[in-house]
Amino acid sequence: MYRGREGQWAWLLHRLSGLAILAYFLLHVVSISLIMFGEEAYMTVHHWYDLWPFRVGLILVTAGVVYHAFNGLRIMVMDFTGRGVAYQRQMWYGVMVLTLLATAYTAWVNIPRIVGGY
Amino acid sequence: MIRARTFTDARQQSHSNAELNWWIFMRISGLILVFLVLGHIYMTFIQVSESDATYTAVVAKLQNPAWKFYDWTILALTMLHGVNGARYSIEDYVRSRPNRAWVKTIFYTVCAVIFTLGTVGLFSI
Amino acid sequence: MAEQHIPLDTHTTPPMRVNVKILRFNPETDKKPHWETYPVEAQASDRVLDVLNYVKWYVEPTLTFRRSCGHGICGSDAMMIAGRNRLACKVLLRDVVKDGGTLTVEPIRGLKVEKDLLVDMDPFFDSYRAIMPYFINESPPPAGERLQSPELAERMAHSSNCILCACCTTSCPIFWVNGAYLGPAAIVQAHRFIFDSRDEATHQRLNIMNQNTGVWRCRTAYNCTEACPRDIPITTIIEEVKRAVMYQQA
Amino acid sequence: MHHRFDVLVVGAGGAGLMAALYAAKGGASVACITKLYPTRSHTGAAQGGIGAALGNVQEDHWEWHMFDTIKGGDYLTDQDAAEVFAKDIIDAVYELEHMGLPFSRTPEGKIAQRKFGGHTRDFGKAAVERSCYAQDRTGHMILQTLYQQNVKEGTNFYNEFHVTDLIIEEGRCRGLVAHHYATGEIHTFHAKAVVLAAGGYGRIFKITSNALTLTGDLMSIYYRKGLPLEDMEFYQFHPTGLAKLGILVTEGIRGEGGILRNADGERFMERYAPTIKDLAPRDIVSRSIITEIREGRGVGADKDAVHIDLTHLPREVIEGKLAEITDLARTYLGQDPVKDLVAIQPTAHYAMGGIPTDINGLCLTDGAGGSVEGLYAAGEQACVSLHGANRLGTNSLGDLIVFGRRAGTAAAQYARQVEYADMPADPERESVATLEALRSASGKENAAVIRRELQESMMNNVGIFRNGPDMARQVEIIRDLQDRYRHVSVSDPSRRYNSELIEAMELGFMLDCAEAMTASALNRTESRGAHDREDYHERDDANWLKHTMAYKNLNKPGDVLIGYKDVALRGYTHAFEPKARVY
Repeated sequence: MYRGREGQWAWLLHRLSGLAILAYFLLHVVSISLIMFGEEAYMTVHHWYDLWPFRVGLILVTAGVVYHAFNGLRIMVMDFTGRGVAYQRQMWYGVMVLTLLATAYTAWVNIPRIVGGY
Repeated sequence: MIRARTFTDARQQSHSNAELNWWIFMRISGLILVFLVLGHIYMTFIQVSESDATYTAVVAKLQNPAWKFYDWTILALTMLHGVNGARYSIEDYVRSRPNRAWVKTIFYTVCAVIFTLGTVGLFSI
Repeated sequence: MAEQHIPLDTHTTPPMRVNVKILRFNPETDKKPHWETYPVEAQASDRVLDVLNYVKWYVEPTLTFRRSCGHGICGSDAMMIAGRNRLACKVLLRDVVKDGGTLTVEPIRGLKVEKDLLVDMDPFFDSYRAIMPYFINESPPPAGERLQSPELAERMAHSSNCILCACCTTSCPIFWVNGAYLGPAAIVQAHRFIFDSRDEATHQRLNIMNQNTGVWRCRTAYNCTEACPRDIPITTIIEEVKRAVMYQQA
Repeated sequence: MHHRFDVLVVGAGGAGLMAALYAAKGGASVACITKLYPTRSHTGAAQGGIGAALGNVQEDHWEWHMFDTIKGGDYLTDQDAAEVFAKDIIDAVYELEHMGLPFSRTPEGKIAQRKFGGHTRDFGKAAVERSCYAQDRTGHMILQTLYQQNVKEGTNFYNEFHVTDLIIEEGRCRGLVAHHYATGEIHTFHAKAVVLAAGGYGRIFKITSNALTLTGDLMSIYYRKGLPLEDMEFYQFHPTGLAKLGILVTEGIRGEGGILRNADGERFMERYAPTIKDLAPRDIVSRSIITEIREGRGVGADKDAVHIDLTHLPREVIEGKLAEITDLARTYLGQDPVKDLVAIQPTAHYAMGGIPTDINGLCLTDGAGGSVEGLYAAGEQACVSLHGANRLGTNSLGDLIVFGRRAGTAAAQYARQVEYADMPADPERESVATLEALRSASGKENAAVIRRELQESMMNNVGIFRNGPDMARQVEIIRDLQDRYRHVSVSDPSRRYNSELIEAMELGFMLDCAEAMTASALNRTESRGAHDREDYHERDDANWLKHTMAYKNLNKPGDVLIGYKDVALRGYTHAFEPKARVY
């Protein structure tokens, strides 16, 4: 394992979250597009989403999206301003804080629903 | 092989701005998607429960052309952004040219099919 | 025969005991690299290079690595020390290991290991050559120097500082998996000419940087910047080149 | 493996790259053979600058530079070489600039210049800004720039090839033999002309600013053929090496205003060189430092160093113009020049002597004008003799550029005029024999131990202050080490990248250089420039205004024959009478 610092982990997480989001997104598009085959097909698949692993997974997807979004903004600041590179580390910690907050909020909203079963 | 070993190789390979354009596209599309996707997630998953996205609710929402456009923009931009991002990964990790070619072909095909499916689904309502 | 144990440096504080764990590989006998550990007594202020030399000279003469100047200017002894790329002559023992601890030393990554800590540098220098690493100005020079303001000279102060040690390129996660990327070092070298007000081949160099193997492969992982023993702000430099390519094409 | 090129250059430092570049520009097919990778050469360690009378900052003339060089060399400098040098270097510096070298600049955009030890205006009146610099990494920039130009010219590089033998027959050099580090194979290189530019041999000393690879290989190979080495007794100790490590601290640090202080905080150079104080030539400053240390005014745990004080300089100067050395002091000593005094001590630095050459780099075989056809030398390896008994700071980089260029040009010119001379039937025979002898030696001696004993004894007995009895003892020590060297064992049997074999071979070269140096130093019963004898304290122009030529006695191992060569006391247009050397 190369002992890289923040930048390496920021890059790795960005790449992994991106690939994960893409995988989720492709599934999501497939499942939504079942809508054209009528209500029954759509709802059959859609009910799976009520299963708790999917609900928890959705929280993780949210976390991934939030990280990818904010780290993407960090990358843009780095790319288009000279100053951004100098503060990349601080910005990454900012991204992590935002990600954690957003994930916590999502979890806080969704966990009662998961536990409550609706 | 994309390897430039001499200046001549490099020059031969540098005739297009494709990589530059993609690089810019990733940033612009990313910036737009930040708002669109976070909005989408908030509206469909956080504000309401995912289980509320019933057939009726989705169909009702998509009757509105504005939402149709909103969702299709997400679909198209995410598709391009995501597929290009995955292409970066493939080019980084799949080193042999033949392997890279068929991995890319399969991947692009799958994505194109799904994109078509999504578009048709969106506009068939 | 001289004494078996020769402390590296005996003049100040009591020595520290360190286990030096080296990833070794002999192409003539080994199929794969393997770890070997050598207990060493040394001063905290010794360089890692001193420790390697000690092992080579008095314990295991077959240990092979490159070294020359011994103070971070020639760039021969780039290796992965305690998990990071550094020059063995520019790292003091006290900064990477505690008394009684273990210090790992491995070859730099992404280049073929030829023997022990020594790697094949040719692909690295090939990338260097690909960026036209030489000053180009075909107009006849004046009798004296070509004038250049201190401010313009300052623009290349960082990139001209590169010693081609390969610490940056071989710390790049993209270069590890795909040697087709020219790598940070080659981009730094290109920057030195692109931002030289006297050079006339800016356009050609930006074209090279604009290809698939050039700057766009940089994913800003910052390992290069962290690894550079000359403190060159490499990522900043690569970003400057990216912007220069963008503005040129705009 | 057999190769053939018009011109071969051995060494890829400043002199070698310059020679290769000019040989290529002269239309020759050129190969550069280096035991490292090209940008690894020790030219890169030179920090301060390259002296040339451009007059960008202050009025300056090449005649002043010529005078300073001769006076700095304690009048042992060949004045024709000094004149050619002082004139040529101006043009050569502009040429480096035209090759893209990123010099520091004056506000008007010209090449910036600063003061340096021994460089004066108006024949010694006051210090002058003559050193053209690129921050404090001038050597690094020169090395990079010249390598870049060679890439442009398409020079063939043979990296990590150790030259093991020169092929000289019937007074003509026909090529050379080299060991390929990567494969262990012996390659022969057939050539019309060969330029030797493989650098110095500072590693024979314990404390040195020299790279681990500077082991005098080519000097020794030349010397083993019964050919002379000139002025080997003159070895420069740079006054400011980082304490214990010997890593070079540029003289530019004093050029920018740094002050040497002893344990009492006294600016002791005021006593030794009242006019130019800390900017006196290196030999004088080194001796002053050692005198202070001997008289108990040293600093540090062992009281064997003195301080260099920069704390009165602005932070921008220290971190800008002296960035390199600031970094070194912080890295290795944990001392920050901005607020701390940095501990320094003299360090073995530069060989004034070497392979004798004429003004075009042609290698000489005696003091009477004999030469080896087709063999040239330049840089620290060579003795033109530009530096005489002591080199001035910045003149080493100047030497590389001016005489590297002349040697390359002369080699290409010679190559155009002649056909290839035949190689002997088995040119590699001796090299193979030497290497096989090392590989198969059955002895128990460890090369590293012998090397360490050589380095320590040379430091003690043939260091900054010398005397007859110590040096006579050193002659015996070297003989003893040479005997033990014959029993060195190489335990690594591998062919590929056998660094143990290479180090053992290099030790043999180092022993030869030490032998020639000690014999030359013992023979010269006077003090001149860097050669300072406690038992012969005065300069003796009546008997010793001549160059030493040391020959290996091929009939008696360990014995050195001494000859002499006249000093050129006139240049082409100027001549400077030897005078007492005070600053």
